[in-house]
Amino acid sequence: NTSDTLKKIKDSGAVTMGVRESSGALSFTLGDGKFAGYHVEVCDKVLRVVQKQLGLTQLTVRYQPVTSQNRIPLVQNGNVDIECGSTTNNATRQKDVAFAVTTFVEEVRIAVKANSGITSINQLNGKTVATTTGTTSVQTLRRHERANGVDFKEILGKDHADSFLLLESGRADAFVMDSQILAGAIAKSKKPSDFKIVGETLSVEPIAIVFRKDDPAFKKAVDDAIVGLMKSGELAKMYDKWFVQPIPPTQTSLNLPASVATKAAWASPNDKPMEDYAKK
Amino acid sequence: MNLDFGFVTAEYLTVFVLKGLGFSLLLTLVAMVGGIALGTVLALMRLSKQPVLSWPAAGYVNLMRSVPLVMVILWFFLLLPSGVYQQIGGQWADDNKVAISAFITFTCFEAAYYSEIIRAGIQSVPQGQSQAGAALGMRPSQTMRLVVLPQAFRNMLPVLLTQTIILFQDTSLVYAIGASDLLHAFDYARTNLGRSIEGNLLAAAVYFAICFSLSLAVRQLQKRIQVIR
Amino acid sequence: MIEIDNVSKWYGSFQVLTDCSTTIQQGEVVVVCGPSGSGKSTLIKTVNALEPIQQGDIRVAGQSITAKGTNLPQLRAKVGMVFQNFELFPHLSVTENLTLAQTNVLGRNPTDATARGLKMLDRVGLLAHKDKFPGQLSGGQQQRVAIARALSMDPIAMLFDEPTSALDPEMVGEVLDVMVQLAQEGMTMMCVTHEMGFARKVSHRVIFMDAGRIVEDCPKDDFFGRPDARSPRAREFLSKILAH
Amino acid sequence: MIEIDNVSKWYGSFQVLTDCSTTIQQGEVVVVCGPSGSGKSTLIKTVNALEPIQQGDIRVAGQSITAKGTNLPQLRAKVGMVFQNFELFPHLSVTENLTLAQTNVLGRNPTDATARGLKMLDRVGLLAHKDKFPGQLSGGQQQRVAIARALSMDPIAMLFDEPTSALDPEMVGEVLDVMVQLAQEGMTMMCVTHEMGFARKVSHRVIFMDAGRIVEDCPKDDFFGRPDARSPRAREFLSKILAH
Amino acid sequence: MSADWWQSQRELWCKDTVELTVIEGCMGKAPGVQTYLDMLLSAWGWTVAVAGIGMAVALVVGSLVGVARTTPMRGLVLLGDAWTELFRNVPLIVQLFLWFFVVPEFVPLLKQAPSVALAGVGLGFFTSARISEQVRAGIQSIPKGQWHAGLAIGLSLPQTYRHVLLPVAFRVVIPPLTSECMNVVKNSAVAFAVSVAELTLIAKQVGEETSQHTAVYAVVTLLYFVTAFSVYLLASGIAKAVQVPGVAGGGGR
Ligand SMILES: Nc1ncnc2c1ncn2[C@@H]1O[C@H](COP(=O)(O)OP(=O)(O)OP(=O)(O)O)[C@@H](O)[C@H]1O
Ligand SMILES: Nc1ncnc2c1ncn2[C@@H]1O[C@H](COP(=O)(O)OP(=O)(O)OP(=O)(O)O)[C@@H](O)[C@H]1O
Ligand SMILES: [Mg+2]
Ligand SMILES: [Mg+2]
Repeated sequence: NTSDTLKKIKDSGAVTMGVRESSGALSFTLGDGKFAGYHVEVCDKVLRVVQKQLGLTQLTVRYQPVTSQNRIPLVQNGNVDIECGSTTNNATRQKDVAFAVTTFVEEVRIAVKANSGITSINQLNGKTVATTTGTTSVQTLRRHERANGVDFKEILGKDHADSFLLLESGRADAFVMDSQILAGAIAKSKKPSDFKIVGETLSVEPIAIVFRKDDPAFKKAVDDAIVGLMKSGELAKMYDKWFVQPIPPTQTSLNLPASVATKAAWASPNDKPMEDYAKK
Repeated sequence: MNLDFGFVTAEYLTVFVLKGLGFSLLLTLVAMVGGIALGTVLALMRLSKQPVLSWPAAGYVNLMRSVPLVMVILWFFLLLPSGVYQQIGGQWADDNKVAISAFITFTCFEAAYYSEIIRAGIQSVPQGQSQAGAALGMRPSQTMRLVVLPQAFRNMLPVLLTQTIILFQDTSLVYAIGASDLLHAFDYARTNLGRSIEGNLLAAAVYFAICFSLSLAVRQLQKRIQVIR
Repeated sequence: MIEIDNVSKWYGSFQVLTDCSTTIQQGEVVVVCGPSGSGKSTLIKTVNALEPIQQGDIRVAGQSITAKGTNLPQLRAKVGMVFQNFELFPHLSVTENLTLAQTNVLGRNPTDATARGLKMLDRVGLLAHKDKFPGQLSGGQQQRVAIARALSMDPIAMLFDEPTSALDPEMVGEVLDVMVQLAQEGMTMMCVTHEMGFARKVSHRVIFMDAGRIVEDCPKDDFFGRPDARSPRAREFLSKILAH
Repeated sequence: MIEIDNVSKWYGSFQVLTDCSTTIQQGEVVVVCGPSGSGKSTLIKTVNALEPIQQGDIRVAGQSITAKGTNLPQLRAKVGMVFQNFELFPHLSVTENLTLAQTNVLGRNPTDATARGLKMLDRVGLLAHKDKFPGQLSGGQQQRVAIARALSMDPIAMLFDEPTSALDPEMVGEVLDVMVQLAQEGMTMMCVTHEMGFARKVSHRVIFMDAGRIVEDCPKDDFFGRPDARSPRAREFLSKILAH
Repeated sequence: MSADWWQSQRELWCKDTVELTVIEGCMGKAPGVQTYLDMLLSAWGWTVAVAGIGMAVALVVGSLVGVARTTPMRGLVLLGDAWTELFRNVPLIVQLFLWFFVVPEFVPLLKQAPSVALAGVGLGFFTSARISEQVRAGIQSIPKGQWHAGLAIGLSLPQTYRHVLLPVAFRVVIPPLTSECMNVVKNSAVAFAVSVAELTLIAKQVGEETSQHTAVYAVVTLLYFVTAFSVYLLASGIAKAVQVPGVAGGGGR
């Protein structure tokens, strides 16, 4: 059976971890094949547990950088065993892959220039709004337009850095994105005080670790390990390390304490998709 | 515009720029050697009078030339199942999937471009030359190997190298499968260090310096070849 | 030695050669002439099967070029050929030009091949140029090297396709001198040329072609000496070519 | 008509022409000959300033080609030139080749230009081919069209650079015939050619060049009739070229 | 293709991008309603627009620069050489970034310029460097005798270019220019980097929203192929139309 990941790991003594080059503090590269971030550390911890469980003296962890386009296919075709990036758990994806229990709940918000006077999405009618190609925020924005009858000029950046540059250079009046991405971009900018995150939460998205579907043994192993981290309070400490303390490579801090929703996910571990959050 | 190049440290240069440059050069080299070899085969197939050889070659070349390279890179990486790497080079290949996929993709893609250049090069050798070879009793394969190809390659060397400079720039597209090439080093400044403009200015300068030197070298070579002729 | 037997050839639907027949004896020198496009080059190239024929047959030293079992490369190696544009290999030095086919086709060892090649180079008076590249030689010199290259293969017959027509007038003489000497030594030769002086001096027979047919095939004395016995087309050609 | 006065020319550090001087009178026909690379083409091209000179001066109908104010295109339009490789414009029909410069340089209206062009085409015997493209004509025909093109501009003199050396031998005659006729009608002509028959028949003077210098410049009767008065280089050249 | 396949494509492309329900007729009719097919077609339009501007700029500028580099004027040659080296030795994606984010800092007017125009012009300049090489080679492949013939009948240098050299040179360079124009179509994919909502950008977005990256990329790859191949067919038609009788390959000798 191809989807017996535990057996595969045991046989080969190696596991391939899908990581992201630049997903804010969740998963990012330090260069030279090294990766770091909240989810990378969570996965590292989880894999140590798995190693112990399998009785392996040694476990080689290979990093495979993935992009939002290829992460799902790569997990499906076996090139990646466990993806530790910033993948939103939603119903469509659940058809293709499996998610671990939610470790982080993302809130989509708005970054603007501090002196712009904008404080809410409703002030953006007729303005240019930047967001990043290949993210769910584009959909969120579109929904908002339809629901509230407002009209944004959307402009899609190639990646978060470009989207932020659109805001910085004045080509866009706002940047709508996951708040941890916004916080990271602002923290790394030359003058963080020029920007601020404002307005209501536009959408709430559970972010989780991904692996192959129909592999209950592996899912159980991963989930148990994570739940262990939640229960022991270790996960909260790790969160603090990445989202509140200064982090590499720039040694700036995001100043983003755990949200109510994130804490709730830790309190009652679950792998519910995004759609279930919206219903509330 | 206030610029801040503070991120350009010795560590940044070695870990990112040199490593990336190394990969870009390696990929260029592999794709050049492999592409020219495969391109020669394709060119010979295309010039063959046998439709069973010329048609598939023409189809392959036209297909590759009509699809963006990024798409080809994505397709090769997605469609090559993980088991294949084990077949190619065992553990080592498994550890270097991205690089191997890039090597294979670029070789196959560039072969289409090289084959067009090589075809033109072969056609630039006057027919009298192959007739002279045949008249001396050489078999067609000997004539091709000893008479036509050496001249063809000499004639097209500058064009082949110019295509290789383009190839070097194209290696930046491996970002699509998460490989770390030279451009990635500057992209890192953009995406992870918050220095977009500086990163791109640096990229422009470094690429220009490298490619311009190469193109000067090619021009020098071209002059030398013209003298021999 | 060379028997051309009712040969016809087509390029697609266009007939280039129509029922051409002639025989060249050992030691005979035959000049082929005729207007441009009349099929002279094509005919001479059919002799060593550089151009395939669709009808008729050609035998060289008794061996048919159309027979199934014939080893064409081997047969070609026995027949030397000299081209209008020399066709030396520009990427090889003079010596390498002379030895390439000897080593690769006849399987001679490099020492023997070089010895043989240089002997022939000396014969055409160019030994001093053995290390040069073709591009560094004048046209006349290149053509003499081309003759030496063909002779290095110890051919039983030589074919010439307008060997002097790409040369500066001053250099025509030096190439013709070499050809005259070859003829006088008894080489079997078939030469496409418009050098009527050469034809008069050393040829035994002249073939005149027009529109793919052999219109005249007669001893040279008849060809030049009895114009009234010639066809109108041949007479017209001769008068044009000898006029200026 | 054409005064060439102490002309020297260099390609980089290589001197192609050294102190060349001669004068061509109205109605005079001068043949220039000499070995390959001796500078014949270069010299003739300096006359209409296609090749710039670094020293000396050339005057055409009294007008200096080196003087600041000279309108070179206008001057060139007055001097017809015929090239070895014809140089018809391959993308234009025969008629368009004939009228292009008339309309664009002389400002003639298309009707006049066509009339004049076709008259000249008729003169070289090719009126029937007026709508063809150059690629569809034989070499001899192309060269005759090239002459007609030059004549359509009503030139005061004509320059020829080896007009027959790229032609099949059979076609040389038809081009020479046109040139002979031109000469006999009194056109001023400067011809680089190795057709000694033509030189004997219609030229007034022969210039012999070697290594960028004018070595001989004498009436044709002297050139051909008194070999002992010639320089050794010219004698050698003549003997080589007339030998075969 | 099987009925299943069509059904799955319908479910992918005919969905409303907000409600995610399949719409009758596959395209949004009510104002503000948009299906993924609508998005795809509009993206194809942007791709064609960027490629079209790119080709126009590349052909015009590339030809001018190529011609300049063959003239006897030293200054023009140097300028042309500099242009060519500058634009061909920096990766396209970096050039577009500079046009979009850096140059406007110095030429504020460009901040108002739409992304499509910037991307098209940037792509055009990049390609013009390559075209200038081909045009130059094409002109230089014309025998020197043709220049001389043009000048000798009294044409001025510009007239010689106009009537003698360029008509032949362009026929000679049609095949490599065709290749370059196909490259423009393919390279237009890079325009997504400067926020033009063309095929590559939309592929990324739709793939993300529908989680059907493979199916989306297949369709987008096909659209690129069709676009590039149309350019090829068009160019072949032009080549045939301008072919001169009696000249092999449509020009030169
Ligand atoms: N590959 C070819 N395809 C079609 N026609 C050809 C080909 N080669 C030669 N021909 C035609 O065959 C005819 C004979 O050509 P060939 O070269 O034998 O003439 P030739 O007598 O040698 O002329 P020349 O004196 O110009 O060398 C010509 O009409 C020529 O156009
Ligand atoms: N563009 C050039 N650059 C350098 N040298 C040149 C150039 N053109 C001609 N030459 C050299 O100038 C010399 C004279 O050339 P030119 O063409 O005038 O000779 P020619 O007498 O016409 O010879 P031919 O009979 O072969 O036509 C030759 O040695 C030639 O190599
Ligand atoms: Mg011939
Ligand atoms: Mg000359």
